[in-house]
Amino acid sequence: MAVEPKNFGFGEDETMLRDSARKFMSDHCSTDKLHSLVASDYQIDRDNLCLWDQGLWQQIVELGWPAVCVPEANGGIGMPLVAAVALAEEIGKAGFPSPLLGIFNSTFVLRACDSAAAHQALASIAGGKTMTLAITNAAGSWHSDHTDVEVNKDGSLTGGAYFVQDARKCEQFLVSARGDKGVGLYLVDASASGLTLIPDSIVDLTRDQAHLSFSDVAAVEVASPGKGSNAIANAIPAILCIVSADMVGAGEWLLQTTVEYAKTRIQFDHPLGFFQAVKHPLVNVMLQIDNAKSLTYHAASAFDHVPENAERSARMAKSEASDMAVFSSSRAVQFHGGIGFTWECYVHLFFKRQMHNQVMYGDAKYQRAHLANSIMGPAN
Amino acid sequence: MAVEPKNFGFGEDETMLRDSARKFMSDHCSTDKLHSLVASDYQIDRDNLCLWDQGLWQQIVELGWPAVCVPEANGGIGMPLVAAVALAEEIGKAGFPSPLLGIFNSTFVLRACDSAAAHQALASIAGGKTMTLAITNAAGSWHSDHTDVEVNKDGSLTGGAYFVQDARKCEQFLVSARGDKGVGLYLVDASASGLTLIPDSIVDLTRDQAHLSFSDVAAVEVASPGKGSNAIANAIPAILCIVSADMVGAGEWLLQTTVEYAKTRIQFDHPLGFFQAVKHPLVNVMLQIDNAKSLTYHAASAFDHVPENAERSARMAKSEASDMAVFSSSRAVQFHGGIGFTWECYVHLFFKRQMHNQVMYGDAKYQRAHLANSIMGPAN
Amino acid sequence: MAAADRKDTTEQAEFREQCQKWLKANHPGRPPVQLPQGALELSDPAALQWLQQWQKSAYDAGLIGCDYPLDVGGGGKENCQSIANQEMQKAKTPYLPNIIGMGMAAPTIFFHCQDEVKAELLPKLLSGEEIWCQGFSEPGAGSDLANQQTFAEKDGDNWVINGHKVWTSLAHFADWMILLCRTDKSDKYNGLSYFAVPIKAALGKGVTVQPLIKMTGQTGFNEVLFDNLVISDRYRMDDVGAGWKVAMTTLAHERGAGSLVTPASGGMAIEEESGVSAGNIGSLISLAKQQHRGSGRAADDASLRDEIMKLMIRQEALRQNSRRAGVPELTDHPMRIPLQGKLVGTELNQDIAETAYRIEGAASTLYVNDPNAPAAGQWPLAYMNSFGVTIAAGANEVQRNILGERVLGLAKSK
Amino acid sequence: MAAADRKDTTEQAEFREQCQKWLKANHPGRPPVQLPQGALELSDPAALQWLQQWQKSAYDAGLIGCDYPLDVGGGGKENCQSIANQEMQKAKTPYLPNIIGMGMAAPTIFFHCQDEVKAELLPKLLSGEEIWCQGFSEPGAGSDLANQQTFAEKDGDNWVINGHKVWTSLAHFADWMILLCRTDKSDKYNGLSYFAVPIKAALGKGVTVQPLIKMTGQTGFNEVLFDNLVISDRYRMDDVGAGWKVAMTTLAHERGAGSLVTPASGGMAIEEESGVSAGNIGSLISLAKQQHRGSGRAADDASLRDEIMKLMIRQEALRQNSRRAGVPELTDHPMRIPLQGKLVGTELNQDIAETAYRIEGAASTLYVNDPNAPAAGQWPLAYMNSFGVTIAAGANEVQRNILGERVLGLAKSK
Repeated sequence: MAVEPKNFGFGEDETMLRDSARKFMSDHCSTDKLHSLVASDYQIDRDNLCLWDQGLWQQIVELGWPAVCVPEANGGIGMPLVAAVALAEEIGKAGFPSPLLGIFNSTFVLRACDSAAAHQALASIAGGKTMTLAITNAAGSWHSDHTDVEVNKDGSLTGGAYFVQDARKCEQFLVSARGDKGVGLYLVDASASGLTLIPDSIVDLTRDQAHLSFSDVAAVEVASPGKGSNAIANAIPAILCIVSADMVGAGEWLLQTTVEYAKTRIQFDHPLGFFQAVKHPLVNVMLQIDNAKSLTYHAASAFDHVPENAERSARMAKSEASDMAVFSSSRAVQFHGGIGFTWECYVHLFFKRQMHNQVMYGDAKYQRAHLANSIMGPAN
Repeated sequence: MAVEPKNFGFGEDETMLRDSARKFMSDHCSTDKLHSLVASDYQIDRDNLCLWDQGLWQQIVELGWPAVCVPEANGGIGMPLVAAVALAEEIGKAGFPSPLLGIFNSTFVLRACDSAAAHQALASIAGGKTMTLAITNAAGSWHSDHTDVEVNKDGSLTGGAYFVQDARKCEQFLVSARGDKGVGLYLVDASASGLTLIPDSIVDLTRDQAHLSFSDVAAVEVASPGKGSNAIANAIPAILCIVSADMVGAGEWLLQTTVEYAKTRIQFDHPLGFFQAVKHPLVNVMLQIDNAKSLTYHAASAFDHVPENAERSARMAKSEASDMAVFSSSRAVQFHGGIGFTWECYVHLFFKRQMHNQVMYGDAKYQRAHLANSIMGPAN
Repeated sequence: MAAADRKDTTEQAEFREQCQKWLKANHPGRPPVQLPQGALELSDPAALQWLQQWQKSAYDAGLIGCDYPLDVGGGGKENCQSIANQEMQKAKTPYLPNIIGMGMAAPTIFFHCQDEVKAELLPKLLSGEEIWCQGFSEPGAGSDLANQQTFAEKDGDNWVINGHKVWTSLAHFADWMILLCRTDKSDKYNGLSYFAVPIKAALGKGVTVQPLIKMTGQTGFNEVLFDNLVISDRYRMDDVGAGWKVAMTTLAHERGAGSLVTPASGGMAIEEESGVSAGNIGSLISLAKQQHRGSGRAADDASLRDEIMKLMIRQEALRQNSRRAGVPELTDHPMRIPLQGKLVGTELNQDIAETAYRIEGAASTLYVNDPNAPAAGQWPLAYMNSFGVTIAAGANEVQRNILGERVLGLAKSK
Repeated sequence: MAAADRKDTTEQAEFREQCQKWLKANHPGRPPVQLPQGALELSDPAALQWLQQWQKSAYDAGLIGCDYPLDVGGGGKENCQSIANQEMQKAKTPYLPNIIGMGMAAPTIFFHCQDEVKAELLPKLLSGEEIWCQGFSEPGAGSDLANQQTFAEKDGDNWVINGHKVWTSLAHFADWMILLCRTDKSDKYNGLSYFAVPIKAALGKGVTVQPLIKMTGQTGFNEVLFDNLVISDRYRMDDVGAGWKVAMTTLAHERGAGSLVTPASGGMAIEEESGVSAGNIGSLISLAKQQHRGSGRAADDASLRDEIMKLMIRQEALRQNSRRAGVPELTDHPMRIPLQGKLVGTELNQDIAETAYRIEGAASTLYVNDPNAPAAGQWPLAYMNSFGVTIAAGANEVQRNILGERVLGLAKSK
């Protein structure tokens, strides 16, 4: 029987990668810089721009982060999911706008396809190409079998894909589409003719999101109809781990920032943190972050070592991380008081990222409903 | 359109009744006395005795409390439900072991029967006879249509009734039983032949509970088969109000007792209540008690004046009161610290009564499921 | 009506009829411009002007300020404001714009100003011609209100004011500000004094008003800077050093616990399309019936249903608590319910808006100007705005202290 | 096994094999009498005796105290106790009875007693021949541990002790007590000293042990009264006045945050029929499948399912947190996870037991000796008992202070 390593698979390589990412982020992506990049225009009806630091992204590509989980056979680094989780946590802690998470998600879906075209797509990621998933329908369903895109007779795609993450930062889309034998997966070039990208106007300033309209768009099949939904389902635990890790990182930023504020802000002749009405909820935030973090590492480690346990563990992680995302962001604003409610205070950047994250791929309650079905059996 | 009075129907008579009950309880039913009455033997395997003060009960009968909601035509006082609610609240605050709540519940079921036999039964209540409901099956279902008792051809009863409250304090049982046309209601004498009362061994020391076994037991029909379940359903809002009022009273005892302790107990050079980790939860207990209290008065007032709104309002009241019962009792033990965990501290009496109350006639979640069906429509 | 009015006095019953008659004939109809959800969010001068006209006409008809004496511009009646409020709500009128003036400034002026100042200020306040704002909060004085640093120095018959106020709603329109500030640096509580300050007249001459941007991207609050502003001593309220006592009058009325009932109209639906307003559980349920979740609708999810019912019960409890607060026989401590209102109401609204995220799912990412956002993106907006009120006017942590100390009698935490 | 053992040193690997071999041959089997859920609840002398035999045999085999030096009765190994613990758990052995002795007294003795006293006390402690209890709590010193009133007065080479200890688990069986008490009334923290006290020998001669009754109706805790008890100075631990420091050694080990790993066996199912134990979510789920609710089973109620899954997630998180605590690279602050354990574990168990009420419905009213009680009435019992641990050893409110202050670095609340 396969077992997970005690250290969740965080060997020397993974720890070194995590530490170098942490240093890179603190050197290059201060919250100061982030705020001036994405929040310089506060107006609600500002132009819907995709604000990110492409120069920095090029450095990241050169560091090889997008390729960490691409198999060595496809030119990647071939590290386990925990490596991506470690990076996602640092990305979340910096609130960094980038296509990295979409690339990781795509990587794990492609790894589950195991077709020549999928291997080629993985190789393109290793080569520095950006990619994101377009697998959600207009109703926002997270079911691997739900899509509003159809495969035409000639293999081209028609329809719509929604809630596509970091779409404007990506050169390729990995699209789920219904053929006659079920849902397949297709690679589409962002510049393909017949493809229209309509940016969504979203709350989160550190992301971009869009919906895609397909009209006879040329596509490369990476999983044939019927096999695509399986590939997505197999990758779902990895996807849940990655978004959970982002929330863990962002949660830690919110906790540490609020703790610092609670140490310095004086009210009623004491630092805020003296008051148990502040101290105890902050401790509860910490407890939830630790839960979410350990569950995420556990789920990633299960995905790498005991895949049959991965889905349950990942749904547990996403449930806890989502609840934590809501709680950590709400307490950060509340305890920053008036200033926390302003645009100039950086808290809102992470507040919005957390609220975005917590619904992605199913909120806490959604995950628990799945878990209950798996653990308790379906309800009569 | 009927409307509720601003004061919930608490007119002079009701307020006077409430004040006199409050005085009676504080004169005659101190918690000291209660504890020596019901908690003198701590051992789990003590004899299962029915411990109550029958002398005091006779005084209460003479004060006319059991008859408050019996119609004047049946020799009662003919007051509205809020009067019974006011008394139930004082009973709860004293944790008083008595058959009063069962009598009130029976009164409202009988009032909904409107048969000659029901009127006679009401008259017997007005005359001082004790009565309780025996309308719950072995599975503990709260549905008015569920019973494990059958009506025999000759009108006698066979089967079992469960979770009968204060059974050993009562001279008569109002029993729901299934006949050929549905569920009817039957009055059974506690001394009837063929009736066996098996006392349950329960946690709550201020109550007794039993199940009844019927074997061809003679019974008087007060609602014919098919009409009984309607009568129960019509009385359910009143029953929910009465148990909620008991919880409100017990909650207030727990709050006030814990507040007093928090004022005097010194830890870390301050009274406990100085610490927000104690103060704020106690405030939350108070908020919940106020919610439960106002919702209960509202539901009772609706029952008396706008009956079509009574069920919704009563389910809201029971939901809030049940949640409050759990929270108020848990915080009382926790904040009393070590001493609160002992038998000698009176808190456990009310803790146990609250936990008993909160499940009776459906816990908070059960009430909300009903409410959702009524307000949002059934789930698909 | 019948039963609800049973307890009206003769004066109240007559007045109620008069209100009903006038409202029937004089409801202002729909506004020509879009209104925000509440007066504190007003930013369009045209919207303000239209609402000021409505307040003026209701004032002229005797529906506003009716419990104030005649000589300060009131109606000289007794216990009639609540009647007028009930009737204005029933008639689904627009809200009144001078909300801080009526709810906080007016009772404070009435109880603490000299008679001629009352007669000068109150008529135009009640009529809505002059808008008022409140200068309590400062960067270093949030929930710790007594920590005021804005300083007023005596200079003959005048005072010279320097300092920095924040979170001043409506300051961008306001003629006047009620100002709490320090006049003695050696005593935290007894070193405070309280003034009425004519700020509009001094814009650019000692007073600067600039907007603060909320996390939502909206403006609404302001900061107000005082740079050697000179005002007359006649606008001081009560004694020098009595500012804390005066502020308690303001706060008691803000919490609905003062002796004067605040004029309040409202009830007109604002956002007819989305129906979103904090506290609107009906629209939450409609949303749940529209939004997809799993393989059904959000409204089919039993666990979400449970959550929505919890919110509805809390909302009904709030309503029934305020009903019970009006029946002295049914409350043990007169402040027990009134002091809960702000705490309970603001947390409920926050939780309602937060629940909308679970109902909207992926679509909760969409903001107000996205054409596909459910309920026009108002729910994420409402959620963020809900923090404004759980923080403001004494953060809810402080509200719990107040309840624990004043109502339960527990030891002071500070 | 394979991967879990990958990191064993050679010594550890050998020792593990030795443990496995011995346990296979020497598992004590099922007890002849019923055991309570944990050692602290022991009341039947026959049960104690059987467990003492088990501890003695495991001690003789080298599985207990193996990390203590040979000269104090230990095994003289390094980092082997955790190996023995793992193997004993895997072998589903009974628990060890001398739990306070091993977890709290032994490391305190080891770090703070004179060498000859260590050699006198530790062998019989580790072997379980002498049972230990702890005298920290007093009526006036609950969570505020430093507020000790029990007083020890110097009398030549002896100390005379007077006072009143409460909540002393196992005192009715104990040979020894670790005692924190006051030796100087003028200094709260520096006026404390710490002793090992031979209480059984002094029963009726200066020491009285009487049971305290829990709200459940069970005994288990005791109060211990000292009336001019005389003990030798040799049993003082560390300096006079150093009691607070010594107590910190005890508490650190109690919280699993000390340098010595506490011997621990266990894993044997106790209540095979009901399967109820705080923390057993599996049995909660079985219960939900058996109990009726509405027109279906409790297990069909989506909202209850959600609640049960929340508990299961918390339980898994607790497990994964303690796994992560063993990987230094994955924790920022070494005490961040260890200091959470008591708080999180006890609240989880309380919430699990509370959820059982909702599953059992009306039947939750039935207590342990009712033949119809679901799960033999163990759930209401477990719920009430859960408060023992959310209160004991520093109420959970104090645990949150500790985390906020020591880990997050927030200002002290006291």
